[in-house]
Amino acid sequence: MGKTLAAETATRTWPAEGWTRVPFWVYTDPALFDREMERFFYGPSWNYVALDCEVPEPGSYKRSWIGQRQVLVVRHADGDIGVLENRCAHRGARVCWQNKGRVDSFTCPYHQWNFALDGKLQGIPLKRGALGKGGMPADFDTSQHAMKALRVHNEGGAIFATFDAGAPSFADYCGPAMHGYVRRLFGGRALKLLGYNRQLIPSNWKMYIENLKDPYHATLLHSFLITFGLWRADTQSESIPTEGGRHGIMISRNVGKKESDATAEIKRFKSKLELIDTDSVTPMREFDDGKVIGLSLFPSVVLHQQANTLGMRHIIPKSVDSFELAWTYYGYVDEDPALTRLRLRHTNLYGPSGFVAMEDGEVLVECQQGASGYGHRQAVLEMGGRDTEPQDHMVTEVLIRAFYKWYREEMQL
Amino acid sequence: MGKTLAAETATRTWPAEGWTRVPFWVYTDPALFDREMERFFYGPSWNYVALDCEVPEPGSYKRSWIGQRQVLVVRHADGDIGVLENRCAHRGARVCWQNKGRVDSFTCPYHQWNFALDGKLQGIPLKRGALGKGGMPADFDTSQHAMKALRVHNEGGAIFATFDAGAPSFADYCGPAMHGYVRRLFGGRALKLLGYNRQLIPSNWKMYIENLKDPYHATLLHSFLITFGLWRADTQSESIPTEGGRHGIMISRNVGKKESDATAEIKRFKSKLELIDTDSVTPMREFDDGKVIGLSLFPSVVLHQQANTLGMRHIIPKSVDSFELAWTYYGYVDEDPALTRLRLRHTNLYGPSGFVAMEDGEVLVECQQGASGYGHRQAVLEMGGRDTEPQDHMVTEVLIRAFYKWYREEMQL
Amino acid sequence: MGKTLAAETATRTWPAEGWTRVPFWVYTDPALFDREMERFFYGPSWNYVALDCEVPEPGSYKRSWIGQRQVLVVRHADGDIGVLENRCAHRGARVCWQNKGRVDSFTCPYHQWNFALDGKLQGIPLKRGALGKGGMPADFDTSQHAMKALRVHNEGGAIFATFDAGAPSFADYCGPAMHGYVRRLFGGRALKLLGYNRQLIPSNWKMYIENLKDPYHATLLHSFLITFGLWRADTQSESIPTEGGRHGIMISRNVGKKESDATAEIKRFKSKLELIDTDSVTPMREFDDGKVIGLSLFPSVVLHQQANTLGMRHIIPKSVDSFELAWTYYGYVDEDPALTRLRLRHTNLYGPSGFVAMEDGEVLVECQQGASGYGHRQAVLEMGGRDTEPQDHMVTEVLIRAFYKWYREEMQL
Amino acid sequence: MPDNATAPAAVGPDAADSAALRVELRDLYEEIGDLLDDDRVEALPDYFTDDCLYKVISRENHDQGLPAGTIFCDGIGMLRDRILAIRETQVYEPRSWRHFISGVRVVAVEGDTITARANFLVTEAMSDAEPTLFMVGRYLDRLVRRDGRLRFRERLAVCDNHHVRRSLVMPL
Amino acid sequence: MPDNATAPAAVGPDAADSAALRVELRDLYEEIGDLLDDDRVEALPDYFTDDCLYKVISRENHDQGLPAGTIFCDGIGMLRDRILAIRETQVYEPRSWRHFISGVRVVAVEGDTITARANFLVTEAMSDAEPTLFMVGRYLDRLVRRDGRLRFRERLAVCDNHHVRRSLVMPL
Amino acid sequence: MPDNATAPAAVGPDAADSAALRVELRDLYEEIGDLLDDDRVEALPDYFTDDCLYKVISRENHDQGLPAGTIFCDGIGMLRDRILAIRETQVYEPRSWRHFISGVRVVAVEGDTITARANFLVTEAMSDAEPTLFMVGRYLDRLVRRDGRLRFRERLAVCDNHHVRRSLVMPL
Ligand code: FES
Ligand code: FES
Ligand code: FES
Ligand SMILES: [Fe+3]
Ligand SMILES: [Fe+3]
Ligand SMILES: [Fe+3]
Repeated sequence: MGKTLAAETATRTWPAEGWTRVPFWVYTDPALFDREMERFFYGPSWNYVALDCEVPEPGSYKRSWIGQRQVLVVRHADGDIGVLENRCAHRGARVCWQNKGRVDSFTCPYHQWNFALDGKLQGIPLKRGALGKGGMPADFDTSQHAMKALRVHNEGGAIFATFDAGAPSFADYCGPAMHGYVRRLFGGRALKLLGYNRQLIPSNWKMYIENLKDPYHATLLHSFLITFGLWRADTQSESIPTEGGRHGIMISRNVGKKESDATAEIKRFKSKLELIDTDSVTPMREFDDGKVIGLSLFPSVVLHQQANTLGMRHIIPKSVDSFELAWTYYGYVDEDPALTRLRLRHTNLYGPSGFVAMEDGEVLVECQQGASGYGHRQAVLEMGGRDTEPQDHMVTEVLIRAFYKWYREEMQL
Repeated sequence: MGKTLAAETATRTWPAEGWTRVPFWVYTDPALFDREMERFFYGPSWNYVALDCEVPEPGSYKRSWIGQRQVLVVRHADGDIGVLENRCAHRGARVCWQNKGRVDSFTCPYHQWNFALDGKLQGIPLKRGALGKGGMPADFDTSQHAMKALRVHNEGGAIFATFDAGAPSFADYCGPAMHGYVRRLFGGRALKLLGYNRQLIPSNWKMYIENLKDPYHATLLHSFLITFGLWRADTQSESIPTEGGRHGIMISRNVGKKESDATAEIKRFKSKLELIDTDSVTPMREFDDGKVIGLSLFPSVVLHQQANTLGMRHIIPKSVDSFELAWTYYGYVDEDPALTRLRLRHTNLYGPSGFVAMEDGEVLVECQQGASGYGHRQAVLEMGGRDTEPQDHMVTEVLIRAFYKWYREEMQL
Repeated sequence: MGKTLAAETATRTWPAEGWTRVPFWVYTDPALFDREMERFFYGPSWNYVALDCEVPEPGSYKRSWIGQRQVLVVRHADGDIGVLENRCAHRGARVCWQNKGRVDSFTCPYHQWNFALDGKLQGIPLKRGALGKGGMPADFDTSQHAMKALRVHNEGGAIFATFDAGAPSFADYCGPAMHGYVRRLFGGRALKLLGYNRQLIPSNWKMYIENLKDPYHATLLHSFLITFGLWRADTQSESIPTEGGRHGIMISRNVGKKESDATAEIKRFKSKLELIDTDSVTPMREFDDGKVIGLSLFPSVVLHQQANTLGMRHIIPKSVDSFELAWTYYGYVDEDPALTRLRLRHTNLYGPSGFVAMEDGEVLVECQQGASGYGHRQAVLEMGGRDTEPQDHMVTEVLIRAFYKWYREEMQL
Repeated sequence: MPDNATAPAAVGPDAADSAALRVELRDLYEEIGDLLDDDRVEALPDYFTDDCLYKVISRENHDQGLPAGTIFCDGIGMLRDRILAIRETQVYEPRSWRHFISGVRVVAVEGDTITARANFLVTEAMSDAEPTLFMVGRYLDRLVRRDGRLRFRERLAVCDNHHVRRSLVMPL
Repeated sequence: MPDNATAPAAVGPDAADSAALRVELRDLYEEIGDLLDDDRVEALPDYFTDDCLYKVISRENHDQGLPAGTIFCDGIGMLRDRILAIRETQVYEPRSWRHFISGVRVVAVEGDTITARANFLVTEAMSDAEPTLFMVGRYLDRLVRRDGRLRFRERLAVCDNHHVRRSLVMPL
Repeated sequence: MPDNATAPAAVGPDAADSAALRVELRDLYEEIGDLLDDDRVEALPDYFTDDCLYKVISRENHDQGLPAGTIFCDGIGMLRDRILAIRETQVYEPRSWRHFISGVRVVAVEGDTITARANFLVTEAMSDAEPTLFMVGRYLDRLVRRDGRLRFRERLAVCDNHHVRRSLVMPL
């Protein structure tokens, strides 16, 4: 537990060096966390909530999260997808108690108020009382008591929502570069759901944001990636902060196992390591540009395409020092079954047992533990220089610098 | 965890509609919870602590709770019952480490200071030192160092206590209507203890207060009650707020299984459901008025008489988002054993597995979860109109409205 | 959880009686706890961290704690011992993930920055980039990015550290009386590690400080000690507060089983109790002065010598209502194996199952529970009078009075 | 206080505690745990005699000799009614349970009645949360052989839990 | 929904569930738990057939029929590769696990294939913390006899856990 | 590091691990768990030889070869004295324990000495709280047969717990 706000605000001064430093109290202050929820998750941001293939039929729903608020993603009768606050307009009970299902309408268990799929209040039992007594006032206006609906954007099957009526369009929120890469994955092909993985990681959610803006660590930490050439410093790469640092794009290529000058500096490259089942690290070529990609679409999702696995990594902050990371793996309905088979095999890279992701989970926890008690210390972000411009390589922390430049402005720190 | 007080007090404005709305931050703000403990549980309220049959002999004691403070309920040598803070006058250790027992006096385990059953300090080991050295100052006045005793009221075997010397009499605190109904159950017949049930419900304690001021939900949610006619909208009923809304009285009748106009609107009425053992839902007539009753005696207890079960539901807040609900089932010493047998069978309605109470526990948790992250939203209380006057039916939320009218004044919100 | 600071600071007034009273909010206020960490553990105090025999060889390290900060105790190549913050100078990950080990240098797992045993940054992978791109700025000064080292003092094998450059010397911090008794145990003989015990005690850490400044309880509570004459009121004893109350020294003698005038007042003396294996309570004479001793060296350690067991009790606060108590048992390399055997057997007095220490753990928890909800009450400290001068007996609370006199000044309460 | 009235004397390596019976009981206990974990609670009453007493009861009530239980089924009708009520009337959030049984012991064999006991540990997982340690305690049982199968005449699930977290939806 | 496709009919006191087979399976399950607890995961593949399917999978994926797993080994090569990868490439904080197995049951014997299941509860203790209730669930297995020993053709460790706390380092 | 010095070679389907002995040991382990759960700790020493070593020891001490334990009884006298001390001298809040034992294994049989091990999970419930996962670990044992009964010459209860929450009142 961090200190109380009252005790700490006095000492909340960002280091003089600016965005090349990050004070560790950004990971430990509960009051700051609350402000992040308000400004980012509940403010003018577009939050990832689901893939449309998870709610295939009219009436199909799925519970999801935006920050600490639970929402319902629902397929309407017309095929469109809506997002509702999962709470009753009467006395606030969660209306929907299952993670997924299909219904004709929603009935709240407490007093059985009934809501249409779009949230409209359409039934109140005993509205006119019983035995001629009681019931709702004659002037009770049901149209004012719907379940609250959010603004929704469906980008080729990836569903986003915002609580803020004043948020810009999804395209503007992404900006052209990010939007283009999102559409590269969600370009209109029907999606096929392959499954989920979920982790509860006891670290601040921003450490995960940083991890996915840090191509430098990947070429050093992830022995499995490095050894089998799935991500390596000596590969054509790009590190592109966008929208003033809010989002980040990492690009590289799968190049296979080989030694080079760089591997001499990368201790965790294991030249002797040989697999029995080499399919696991031998992707089938899928995208013409030959790229593998990690997109950090602030604040709630990372989209990855690595080897043949495609995934949405939904970031669900739980408290200042923990977040849920929900992985959704998908493919395309019209794809070669052999590709689907490889996608499944390549999921071994990710999730709580993934050859890559497990290490990320482990280091994030160690970073949070390192922050605990040491809020007065600072991280140093000077790899790849001190500026915040896009770079055409991965030996850099530019994405993180750009992010904290933007974060300070938004958070007024 | 809610926000810190400093972060939230600025936004603590009750909705303009007044008592027909409840802002959800009343269930999630830890600072408000602390204020509730001070003003209600530790202030000029009478708190339920035990039944006298739980401490049958001189020296019998039982540990109980008032809010977050543990107390000891003790039978004195003269048969009267006292209530003490369960903490040593020396350095504050809990004096009594068992839930129940019988003693001649209390000895604190730490330094063995000894206290009479009424809390008086009567022994300090090595008070005069050892080998002529040490010990207490000669002027140490043991009469100033008793275990603290509370004011106690014994209403026909139901024991209440208050920390506040300025609290009104128990009768005045109840007011005539509530007092009358309490005496209907505790009219002087000797009590027989049948047992306990205890639940830890992860919701704000006031949600339970509301649940027991909400006859409307009972006729809709509780399929078992409705189907077997133990509580139904189409039955002669009353909903009576008392003492400005502080307490609440719900009255209805057991009418047995039958269909009616109302059951058509009550989806959870199950006309086809038949039990094998019908004793379970066939009460023996016990009270001449034919009523079944739920009394919400603020802040710490609900008294129920339903079918043939009699129970005290002790509300013990643990934190802003959890409370213990301790059920004590009782009968009368002089009653027909066949009635006792039915009481035991009818306890299946209550407790964590009760056909009625289990559903209440479930919806309360869903309400608390619905409040989480959504403190800025509001509940709507317009069933049965918008006023706070007694009503002669159950299709109403008048008891809750009256309660929040009173609560706002007491809490200065 | 206590109240927030904002809610409570208004009521933080020490009782008028002064140091003969302790208000219970000192054990329950999280903001006060934070202040204690800053002023004591991270301020100008010397904190116990390890024994040198735990890190026997160059490169041997051990993780330890000062308050809520984890540190590394490391043996350098020259045999000296250093203490480092266990966090990476780059982005703050814990560098060392094992409790103990031996290394040539430290490599942080995240990006494999490499640090010398004294913390100096000596390697940054891809410092000059890859394929001619990226890497650290040319002017990046590695000498400014070492793992932070603490000031260290090695007192005959007992290792102490401080975060504060302005702290006095260890000798001055102890003062002559305490320093003398520390040197009585750590006088230069090589130490032999016998093992650890660790408890998590759900009470405020100061309750343990008090417990070890409270010889009065020991002669009343600890039946095993009393009965077998290991600690008794009717024995030549001393209770010496030092350095204005910061530290405390308790001295007594092992006198064996016998009855006396005092045992009549000590109910927990069990004259009939006989052991089968009397070695367990029959110490071999070891120190010429015949004393057994408990040293409370504020804030982080109690040193004990009782029967033939020698131990360091490391106090590691975890939150306002819990602390870890880490016991390290040791002997001397050159001692008689028969003495070592007795040391091991006498460890049954201590740790979470110890015949003495188990009772202390139990009463401490009961004191914390007694404080919960009762922060407005006060402990009374008048045994042995009301002053704070050294006393030549154990029927006294003088050490605790002196401590709170000093504490109030330091904490400005 | 040792559990089961006849326990202290009969416990220990004793002729009554035949290895075969213990094996049979272990299988029986695990079979019941399995059907409860597998959402087939309808099969539970088949393991009871018509005049059975089935209670889930706290150690608090049990040790004080108080008769009320958390689940109180006095006869097979009440047990079947309870299952019907769970299925047909109750509203609750979906969750999973797992039973872990250890230490099955024959306490006594007297006439046709076998007195037995075992420890249970039941985990509960809500559909969106991790499993938790839910209910822990001891079965105190009396069984008789009917139609070649062992059936419970009395089963007390005595729970160490001072309180139940949220709700106890299913029999233990 | 009951687990294992063939389960409901075959469960209960049934000829298929021979006592000897159940004993053999219990020993096998505990042997595997023991080798995992004892840091000898290299021995695990020896209990599988070459064409095995080994998955750790959440109840969420399993109940929805979604193929992805937390650990997904389609063939013994992938299982051996995983163990190699854990040993040679992975960075993780040291910890200890303990397996508790209960309710081993034979669900069906069809031809040479034995369908079986059991509950597992695995605790995890970091080197500087208390053990926690880590993973709880049910093994759903298909075994065949090869060279006189039972081997898994399919082992699904279906976890009640909605999420994994931190990381699942080792197979279950 | 695998536990028990002689373990790695002897583990696995081995003649030493006779089915009958394993059954006997399981019964013995559960019998001891039962007597501890049932507040009959006085019976514990009867399962030990006169020259026994009984220790409850953390994995931390055990793995580093450090001799100190949490409970250290070097000979049956110390074991009996400890029980006497618990009963006659110790002040502690009342609580209940339940033992869950899994994975009982014979590691080796050499001469008259049986080396065995098993996992334990012990829950603790204070009289006013829910049960908690208290101590988890592994018994590492050496037994000999005396007067026809197996007795422990050495029992180490090696706990995964880095620390004990509050107090360990009773032997494990
Ligand atoms: S809270 Fe939903 S209907 Fe009342
Ligand atoms: S605290 Fe009770 S006697 Fe000292
Ligand atoms: S955090 Fe240690 S090397 Fe980057
Ligand atoms: Fe990574
Ligand atoms: Fe209800
Ligand atoms: Fe003590």
